[in-house]
Amino acid sequence: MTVAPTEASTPLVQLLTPEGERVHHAEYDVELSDEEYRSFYRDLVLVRRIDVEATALQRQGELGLWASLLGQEAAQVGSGRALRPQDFAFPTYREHGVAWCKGVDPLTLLGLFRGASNGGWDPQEKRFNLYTIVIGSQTLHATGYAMGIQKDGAVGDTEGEAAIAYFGDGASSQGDVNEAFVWSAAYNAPIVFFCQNNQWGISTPTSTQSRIPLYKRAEGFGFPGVRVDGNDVLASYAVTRAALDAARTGQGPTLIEAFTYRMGAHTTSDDPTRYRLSSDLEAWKLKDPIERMRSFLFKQQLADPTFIESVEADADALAARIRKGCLEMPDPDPLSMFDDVYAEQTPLLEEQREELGSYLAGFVGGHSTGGH
Amino acid sequence: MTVAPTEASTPLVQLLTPEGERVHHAEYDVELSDEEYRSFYRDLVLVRRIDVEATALQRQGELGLWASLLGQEAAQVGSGRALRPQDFAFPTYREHGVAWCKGVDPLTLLGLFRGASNGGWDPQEKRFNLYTIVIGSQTLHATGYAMGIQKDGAVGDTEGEAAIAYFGDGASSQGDVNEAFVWSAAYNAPIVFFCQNNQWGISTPTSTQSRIPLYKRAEGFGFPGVRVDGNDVLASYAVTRAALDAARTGQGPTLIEAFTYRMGAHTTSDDPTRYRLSSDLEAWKLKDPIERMRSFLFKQQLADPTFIESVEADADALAARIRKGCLEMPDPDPLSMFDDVYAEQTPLLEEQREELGSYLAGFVGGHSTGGH
Amino acid sequence: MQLTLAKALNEGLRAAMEKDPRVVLMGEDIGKLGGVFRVTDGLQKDFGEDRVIDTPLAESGIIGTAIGLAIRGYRPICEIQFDGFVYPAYDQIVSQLAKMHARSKGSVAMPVVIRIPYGGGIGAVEHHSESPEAYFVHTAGLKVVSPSNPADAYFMIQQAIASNDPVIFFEPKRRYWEKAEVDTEATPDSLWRSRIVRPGTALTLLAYGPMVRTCLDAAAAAEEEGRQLEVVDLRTLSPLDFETIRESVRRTRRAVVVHEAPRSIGLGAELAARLSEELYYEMEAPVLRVTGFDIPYPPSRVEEEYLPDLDRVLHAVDRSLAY
Amino acid sequence: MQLTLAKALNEGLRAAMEKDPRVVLMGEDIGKLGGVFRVTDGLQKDFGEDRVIDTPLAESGIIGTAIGLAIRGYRPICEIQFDGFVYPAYDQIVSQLAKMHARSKGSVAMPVVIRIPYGGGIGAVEHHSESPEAYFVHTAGLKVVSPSNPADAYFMIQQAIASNDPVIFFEPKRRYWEKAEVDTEATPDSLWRSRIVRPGTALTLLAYGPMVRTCLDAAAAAEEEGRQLEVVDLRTLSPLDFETIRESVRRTRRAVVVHEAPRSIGLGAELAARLSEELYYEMEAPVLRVTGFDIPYPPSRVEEEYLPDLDRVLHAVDRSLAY
Ligand SMILES: Cc1ncc(C[n+]2csc(CCOP(=O)(O)OP(=O)(O)O)c2C)c(N)n1
Ligand SMILES: Cc1ncc(C[n+]2csc(CCOP(=O)(O)OP(=O)(O)O)c2C)c(N)n1
Ligand SMILES: [Mg+2]
Ligand SMILES: [Mg+2]
Repeated sequence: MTVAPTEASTPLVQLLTPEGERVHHAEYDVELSDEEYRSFYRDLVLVRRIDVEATALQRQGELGLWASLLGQEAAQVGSGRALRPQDFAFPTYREHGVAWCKGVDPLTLLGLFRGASNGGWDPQEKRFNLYTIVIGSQTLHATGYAMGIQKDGAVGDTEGEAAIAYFGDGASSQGDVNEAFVWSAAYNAPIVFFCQNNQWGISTPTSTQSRIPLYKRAEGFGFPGVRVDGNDVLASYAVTRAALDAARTGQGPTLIEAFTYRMGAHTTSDDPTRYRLSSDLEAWKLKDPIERMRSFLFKQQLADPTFIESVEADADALAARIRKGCLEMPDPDPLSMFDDVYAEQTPLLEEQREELGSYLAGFVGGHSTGGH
Repeated sequence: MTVAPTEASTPLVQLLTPEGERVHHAEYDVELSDEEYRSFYRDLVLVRRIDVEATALQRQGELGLWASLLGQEAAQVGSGRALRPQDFAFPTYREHGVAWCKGVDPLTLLGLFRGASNGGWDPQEKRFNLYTIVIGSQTLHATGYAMGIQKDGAVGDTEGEAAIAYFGDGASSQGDVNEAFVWSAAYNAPIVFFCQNNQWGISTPTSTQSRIPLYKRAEGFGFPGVRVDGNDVLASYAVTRAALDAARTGQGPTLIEAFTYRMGAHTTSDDPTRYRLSSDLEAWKLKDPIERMRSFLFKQQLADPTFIESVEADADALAARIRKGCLEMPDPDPLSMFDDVYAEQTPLLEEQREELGSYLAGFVGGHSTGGH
Repeated sequence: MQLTLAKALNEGLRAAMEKDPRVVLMGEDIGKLGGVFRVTDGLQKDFGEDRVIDTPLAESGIIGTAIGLAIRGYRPICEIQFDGFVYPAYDQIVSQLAKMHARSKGSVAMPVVIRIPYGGGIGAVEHHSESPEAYFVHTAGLKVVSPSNPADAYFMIQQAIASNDPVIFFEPKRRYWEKAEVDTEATPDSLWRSRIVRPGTALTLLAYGPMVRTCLDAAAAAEEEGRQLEVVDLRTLSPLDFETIRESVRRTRRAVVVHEAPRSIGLGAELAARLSEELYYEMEAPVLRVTGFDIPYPPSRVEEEYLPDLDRVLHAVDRSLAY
Repeated sequence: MQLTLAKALNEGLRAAMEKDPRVVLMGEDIGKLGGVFRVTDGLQKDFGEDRVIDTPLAESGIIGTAIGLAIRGYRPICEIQFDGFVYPAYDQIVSQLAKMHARSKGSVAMPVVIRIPYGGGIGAVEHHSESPEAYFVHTAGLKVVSPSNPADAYFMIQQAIASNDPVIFFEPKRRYWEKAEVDTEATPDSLWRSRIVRPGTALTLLAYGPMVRTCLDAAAAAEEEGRQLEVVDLRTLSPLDFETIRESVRRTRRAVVVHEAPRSIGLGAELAARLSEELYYEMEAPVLRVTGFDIPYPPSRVEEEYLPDLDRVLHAVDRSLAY
C-alpha cells in the first residue's frame, strides 16, 4: 500500500554517463589531473577488491559477517576523496570505501566483522569515527561534532572544517536522522549529510521509507538537498566537495542523496533472492561505477592496459595482505574486555576481572569453550 | 546563533481579519448558518472561561498545575468543530478547547491537573485520546490509529473516518513526530497533523526548532502543508475540515500549522517575563480570537448584546459548576492505584496492594502523610 | 511434529492470525524476507500485506503506531529485529505502552506483543547479542516472558497474543534452530507459571530462555557426579511465578540463578533479594548468581568467556554446596 | 554560605565552567529561563549562548549531539527537564554514550554528564515524579550518582564534570529548595565513595538522593525510642561503594534499603543480593526493602501513600529487628 516515488522527473547530477562519456553540469564540475583521474580509478578497484576478499573470507568462516559495498564504490570513493584532511567523517557499517580514503587499514575493518574488536582504529587520529551499527545514531554525533567546529571558530573560509554523516535510505526514517536535520538547521552547522540510497534497507525498498525522492527531505527542514548519480565517482566527488566547502565557509548543512544500488546482499547473512528481481540487478550492472570510469579513462586516453594491469596487481597484493592478516589475526585476551569499559576503572570490574581470571586459570589446558 | 524564519513572505489562510472583516480565500471557504456562527462564538467564550477558572483554582492551590490555552481558543475550537463524530483526536496536554468540542467534561481535565487521575474520560467513548504529556508521542498513536481506519476499510468517501494529531511548534523537533510523518506518507494514512505554532515551547522560540515556516516540513515528506491563521476560528475550521475530508476520502495526510500565540505562561509554573517581551504580547492581543469573532457577529448583525450577555451567563454558570466540582472532588482511594495497572492482575501487585492496605489500616485515625 | 524453535513460533503466529483477524504483524523485513530469522516466513504471502506489515526503519514508529492500532482495536505483534535495536522505541514502551491501561483506568487495553530475539552466542557483531530483559521487568505495566524450547514457543506466543496486557516476548535467538517435538493439540501450561523442567533435591538452578538448556546440561553433568540438581524454567519474568520458585527452593534449600544479562540489578538480584527474605530461615546458602559481567557485550571472539556456560554453572553449584 | 540544593548546583556548574572553557551546558529552556528549576539561572547571561545552549525540543538530539561534541573535545553537561523525559534519549545513552569508550578501546572518552531531576513528592502531573535510576545502573559503561544535600551537590557536580566517564547525575528534585551550609573551600570526598551520614549500631539504613533526608528523620525518631540507626548515603549508585556499605552492615548486622523507585529489580535488589551473599554468616536478618510499588507512579493525590516515608521506614526497621 506504499506509494512509489516518481523517479523519472528527478534531476540527477551526473558528470560521467554509464558509457563513460564526460558530460557537463551547470552547477557542478570537476577538473582533475590525469594522475588524479587514474588514482580515482585505482581506489575504486582496490576498494572493490577488499570487499570481494572479505566476502570470500566470510564464506570460509573467517569473518562472522561482512557488509558488502558492491556497487557503491563510486559514491564512497567520490565523497571520500572530497574530504579534506581536516574533515571528520561519521560512517555506518558499510563505508569501507570512505575508510580507505581516510587511511584506515582494511584489516581493522575485517577485525570488526571477525569479532576481534568493535572498532579497531583511533577515530581521532583518522578523523573517521568508528562504525555505527545502530541505524541513524551517527548523524547526531556528526551534528554535535559540527557544532563543536563552529564553537572552535574553525568555520568561515576554505581552511575551515566540516563533518560528514553517512547513512542509508532506510535510515532516513529514523527519528535521530530527522533530529539531526533539525539541529543542523537550527545551528547552521557545518555538516554534509551523505545518504547512499542503494534502493534497499535489507528487504525494504526505498518507497516504504519515502514516497518522494529522499534529497527533497532537506527542503522541509530549510536547507538544500541534491541528488547525485552515486555510480558516478566524478559527480559524487564534485557534489560532495561543493557541499563540504559550503559547510566549511559557513553556509550550513546540505543533504546529498547518492542514487546507487546495492549490488550484493545486505550482508553475508542475507538472501536477496527472496525479495528482489534479478532483472533489477542486471539493469544496474550496466551502470557499474568501475566500468564507466575505465571506459572514461580509455576514451580520454588517460590509461592504457599496462596501467589497468598494474592496478590489478596492486589489488592482488592488497587482497593477499589482508587475507594473510586476517588468518593471522590473534583473538583478544578475554580479560581485556574489562579494560576499557571506563576511563577510570571501577572496583566492581576489577573484582569481575579477577573473578574471570582466576576462573579461567583454574582450567588445565584452557577453558572448555562451546560447552553450552 | 539560530536563524530566524522569514515569516513575511508566508501565505496565511485567513477568513476573518483581526478587525472582524470577513475575507475570502480562493481555496478555503466556509458558509455557516447564523446559529452556527453564534455557537462558534459561544464555544470560544466558554472555553476561555474554563481556562480562566482553572487558572484561578490553581492559584488557590486546588490544582497542582494548569496549562492555559489562552490565545489558542480559535485554533482549538475551529479544528475541534471540524471533527465529525467518527473522527478520533489525539491531544497534547493543552487541548481543552478540542476536549470541549468532543464532549469531555472540563471537570475531568481539572481532575488530571489536580492529581486525582492521569486521564479521567473514556477515550473510546469520546473519540478523544487521553492527554499525552511526553512531547510528540501521540502523533505516532494517531498515525497507527489512522492505519487501523484504513485496514477497516473506513476510508474512501465522505462517511469515512479520520484521525487528527495535535502538537506544538516545539514538538516538531521530536523524532517521533517526524517518524509519524514518514509513516503517514508511507501508508497514505487518513490523518491530519494539527500543529499549533504558538511561537513558544516554554521559553524556546519557534526559530530554534525550525528556520523555515513549520508547515513546509510536510513537503519534505511528500504531503501537503498549509498555514492557517490560528486566531481565526473560521479559517481554522475551514482548513481542518478540508484536510479531514481529504484524509477520509483517501487522499492521505495533511500538515496544518495554526499560526497563533500563547498569551499566557507555558503553565502556571512558568514565568514568561524571563524570556519574552511584553510588547509581543500586546501586539498579539490585537489579534485576539474572541474579539474578532465578536466584531464579526456585530458587523454582520448576527448577534446583539442580549446574546453576548446570555453567553456570559452560560460561562458564569459553567465556571461555578467546575469550581464547585473541583472543590468537591474526592481523592482517589490509595489502594486503587494497584487496580488498573494490568488488564489481568498479577500476584505481585495483589501482594503489594495487600501490603499497603494492611499497613495503612495499622494507623489509628489514618496515615500520617507528609512525614517525609 | 518436530519443529525448531523458530518454526514453532512461526506456527504459533500463524495459528493466532487464523484465530483472530485483528492480529497484525509489524516490523522491519518481516514480509517477503520473513524476518532475518525467518520467524514470520510465509505469513505475508498467506495473510497479505495488510496483516503482515513491512514497516519503515524506525523502532519508535513501530511501537508508537502499534499503540494506535491497539486503540483502534487491533492486536499488533511487533518484531524488533535484534535486542540491541529496541532502545529507540524505549520511550514509547515505557511511557506509553506500559502506562496506557493505568492512565485510562482500564478503558484502553494494550494487547501488544513485542517480539525480541535476544542473547548472545551466535558470533554476531555489536548490538546483536544483548540481554535487555531487566529494563522491562523493572518497568511496571509490562509483562515479560521468554520461552526456552519449541513447544513453549508455540504456545506461549499464542498466549501472549491472547493477553490483554502488553507482553515483551524474548526469543532465545541462539536456540532458534534447536528442534523438539511439539504437540500442537496439547493443553499448554499457563503463560504465568514457571516450570520445573528437571526435578532434583540438592539445589535449584533458576534460568530462562537460552540458559535453560545450559542448566539442563549442567544438571545432567552433575548427575554423573551423583548430584541431583533441580532446574526451574522461569518462563515468565514479569510477573515472576514466585510460588513455584519459592516452593522449589524451599525443598532444595539452595539456589543458583543463571542469566546472560549483566549481573548488577539483573533478574538474579531480584530473585536473590526475595528468596533470601522469604526463605531466610530455610536456606542453607546465599543465592548465587552466574551471569554476564557488568560490561558491554564483548566482541564475539571472546563471547564464550563472557557467557555463562556449563562449567561456570557447575562452579557456582560447588560454591553453593560448600556452604 | 547557606545554599539551597538547586543553588549549590548552580554554583557548582559555574565553578566548573570557569575552570574549563570546554564545559558547555545543553538542554531545553536552560538559557534565559535558567531551567524549569532555575539550576542554570544566570549562566547563559554570564557565559554566552555558545556555552549555555538552548536546544530544540528533542532529547535524543541533546544526547546525540553531546556525544559529537565530546568527540570534538568538549565536556557537555546535558539537562533532561524531568525524569520521565529521558527515555527518548535512551538509545543514544545505552548504545552510544555508554559504549563509546569500550568500542574505541579507550581512544574516545565520553566526559558527558546528564543531569536529571528525579523523584516524586512535589504534586506533579504524570512523568514528572519518576525514579529511573535502575535502568542506568544496569547499563554497563555508565556511572550514576545522586547527591542528597547542598554541599554534596556543589562538589559532586564538579567531580562528575571532571570525570572522563559518562555520568548520570540524578538530582533529588523535591530537595532542591532545602538549604544548608556549603563550604566551597572544603576538600570534598571522592565522588565514588558512600558516606555514613549518621552513625549507629542497631541497623543500617541504605539510601540515596531524596530518601536520605527521610532516613535521617527516621533515625532521629528511632533514637527517641532508644534505637541507634546508622544511615549510609550511597552517593554513588554505579559503581556502588561496596566497601563502605559492607563495612557498615557488617557492624550493624541488619540493613534496610530505601528508595522511591519500584521494588522489582531496583537498587534494593542488588544491595540485598550482594549483602546476603557477602555477609551470609554475619547478618541477623534479611535485607528489607522500603520502596515504591511496582506500578506506574500514581496521580499525585495519592503519592504520599506510594512513597516511602518515615513511618514505612520505621515499620521495616521494626520488622528487621524482630528477626
Ligand atoms: C536501530 C536499528 N534497527 C535495525 C537495525 C537492523 N538493520 C541493520 S541494517 C538495516 C537496513 C539499513 O538500511 P539502509 O539505511 O538503507 O542502509 P544499507 O544497509 O542499505 O546500507 C537494518 C534494518 C539496526 N542496525 N539498527
Ligand atoms: C519528551 C518531553 N520533553 C520535555 C518535556 C517538557 N515540556 C513540556 S511542554 C514543553 C514545551 C512544548 O512546546 P510545544 O510543543 O510548542 O507545545 P506548547 O507547550 O507550546 O503547547 C516541554 C519542553 C516533555 N513534556 N516531554
Ligand atoms: Mg539502503
Ligand atoms: Mg508551542
